[in-house]
Amino acid sequence: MSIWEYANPKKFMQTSAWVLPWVTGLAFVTLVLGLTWGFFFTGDDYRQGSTVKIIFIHVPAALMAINAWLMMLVCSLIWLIRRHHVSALAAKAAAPVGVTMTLIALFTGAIWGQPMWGTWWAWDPRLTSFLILFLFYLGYIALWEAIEDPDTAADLTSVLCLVGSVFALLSRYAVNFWNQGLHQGASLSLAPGERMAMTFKLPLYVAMTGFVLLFVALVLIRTRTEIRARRLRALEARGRMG
Amino acid sequence: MVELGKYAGTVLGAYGVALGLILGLVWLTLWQGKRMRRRLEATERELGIDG
Amino acid sequence: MIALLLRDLRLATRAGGGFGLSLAFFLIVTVLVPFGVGPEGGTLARIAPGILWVGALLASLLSLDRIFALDHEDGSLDILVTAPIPLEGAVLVKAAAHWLVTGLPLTLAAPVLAVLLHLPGPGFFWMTVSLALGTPALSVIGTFGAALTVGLKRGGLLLSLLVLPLYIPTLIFGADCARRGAEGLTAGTPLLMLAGITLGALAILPFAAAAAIRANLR
Amino acid sequence: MARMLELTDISVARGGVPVLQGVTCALGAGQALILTGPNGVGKTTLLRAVAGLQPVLAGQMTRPSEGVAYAAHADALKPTLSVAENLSFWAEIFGTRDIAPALSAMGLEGLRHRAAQNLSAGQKRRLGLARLLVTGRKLWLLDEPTVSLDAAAVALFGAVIRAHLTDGGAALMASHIDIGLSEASTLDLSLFRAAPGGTDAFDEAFA
Repeated sequence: MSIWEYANPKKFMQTSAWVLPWVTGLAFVTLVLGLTWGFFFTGDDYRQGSTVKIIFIHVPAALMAINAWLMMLVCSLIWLIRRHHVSALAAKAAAPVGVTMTLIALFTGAIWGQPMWGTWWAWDPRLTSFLILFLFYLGYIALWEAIEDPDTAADLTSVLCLVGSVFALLSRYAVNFWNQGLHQGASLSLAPGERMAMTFKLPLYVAMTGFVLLFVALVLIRTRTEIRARRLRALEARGRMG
Repeated sequence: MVELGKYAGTVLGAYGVALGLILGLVWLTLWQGKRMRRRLEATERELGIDG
Repeated sequence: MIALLLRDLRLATRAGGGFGLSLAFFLIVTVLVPFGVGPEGGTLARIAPGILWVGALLASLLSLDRIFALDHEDGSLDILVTAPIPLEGAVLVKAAAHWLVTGLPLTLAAPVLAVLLHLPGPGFFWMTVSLALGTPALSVIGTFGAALTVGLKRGGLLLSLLVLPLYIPTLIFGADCARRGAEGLTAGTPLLMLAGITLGALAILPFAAAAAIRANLR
Repeated sequence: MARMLELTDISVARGGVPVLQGVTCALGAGQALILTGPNGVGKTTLLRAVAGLQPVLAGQMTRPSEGVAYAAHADALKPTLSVAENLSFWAEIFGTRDIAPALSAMGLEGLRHRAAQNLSAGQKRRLGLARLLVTGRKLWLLDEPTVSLDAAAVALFGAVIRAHLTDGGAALMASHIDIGLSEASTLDLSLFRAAPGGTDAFDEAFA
């Protein structure tokens, strides 16, 4: 594997140029459709009243937060093994989107649980593991910013992503164990499709698709920006040497 | 308008925060993209290279 | 490889080597807590395992950026990388040196300081056992963090941001094991999990740290 | 004459930007080569590439495996350790047992127990060279070996290098000042400066 093999950024820029409008358009449509459907046209849950409507934001954001990290993990592996620069830049581009999704999941989860738990923040195992995921995201982004040489930064952040994933999984399990010890937190079953009426499931799936498309659109835009930044850096370096 | 009952504040709060964060992210992404494209084109003109 | 361990231990114990640093920090943190929480024995006893564990964790975090930074500045790291010894082994030795200088003294000091926090009787044994099993993980994870940030200008702050999330599983199981021991419950499961994490970390992280060092020196 | 080191058409990059291109040279046993050129031309980068600390962008490099000893600006000495402790540590790492010959070659027996921090610049440099001797490796890579040394120390340095060469070793040195080693051949790296247009393959795809 020659170290300077590269996925062709030019080809990526061309293909992403014509894909982007479609993805953003579709993302907008599905998001609006899913959220309005869920917000306006579904009844209330007999037990939680209208707070169940938060599910249409909380669950997709939570899933996206985890999937974003998994996408970064895959991109890091591709960078470490195949040295595709575009995948390293895609991982860097996905991090801010992932951290925002984690924040959304945290806020909406806390707000949703407030009426039931009586406090704005309960150390519920699920919410806490998103808090931990948030810390991992912070470390990842901070490491990218701390290193000038892009290739060294890509190497280090990829290694951090691999190790971080193992420990995030461990934390997820440890938090379950830890919370049983403290108090029997009301485990709000957020898993979609569980004894939920069809009227809730459909808009939820639409909202989820909307979030996935939003994620893809944002990552595409941000990756293109990262590639342009890399190109700018190369041109400036050439200018300095000329 | 849909009837939100006594949890109206909670639901609207959650949606508000979520949409706020999403719009912030979208705006930041677009703004950074435009700024980078402008800086790149300026440098390209300077070095006389076609994009 | 042993030479590297002996040299690092000698360096740490020499003047300015920072041997007592983590221990002193651990003592100060443990002494400060009652001032913050109040001297009432009941509350102190309940939170004693947690306080001691968090104190030990922060104490070992303190001396992490010295692991590679000194060798990087005087050029030894470049030569170690090109030396005939495996870099992964050298990293493991560095972690062991860090543990001997900080982890071990903390484990031995913890029971003494536990007295200040009214730790219940059975807790002393479990506190020591959980620290003895947990601190090696703190050292090797910390060494990985130090490898990631070697050569960076303001690496110290970044190091804690990178390493603290990685410490969470060890902290949860370690403190839980100590707390259950203190309350007389069976502390078997958290102990096993703690030992598992430590062994896993000792097995995987030296390779990740070595890769990080090679990337940093490039 | 054993071919100690052979570089054919080597190019190296610093911070992702190529600095040198098409460097070709060879070094046999008993020979010394000095890389010259203004600061920033890429002398240190090339040395680090030969030492294996850095990948090579393109070209072939044949060098004795486990045969390279690298010495950068810093002498890799621990100030709080004594001369003997420093040397025996590096001897242990590189597998040679006895440090006495290196000490005597560098005239450091008298300073055996003095802490490295109390040595003069010249003595520190001699300890650095003693470390090279202790590695028992044939090919020495020296980065600016004679900087901040007085005339006597430079002369001693020359004598050590000559002894190493007659002993069948080889030395590749980078220096922007004269080292006073008449028999060493020189190579001006500014001839191999990477063309400004030549960004590395990755950025090439960008630019």
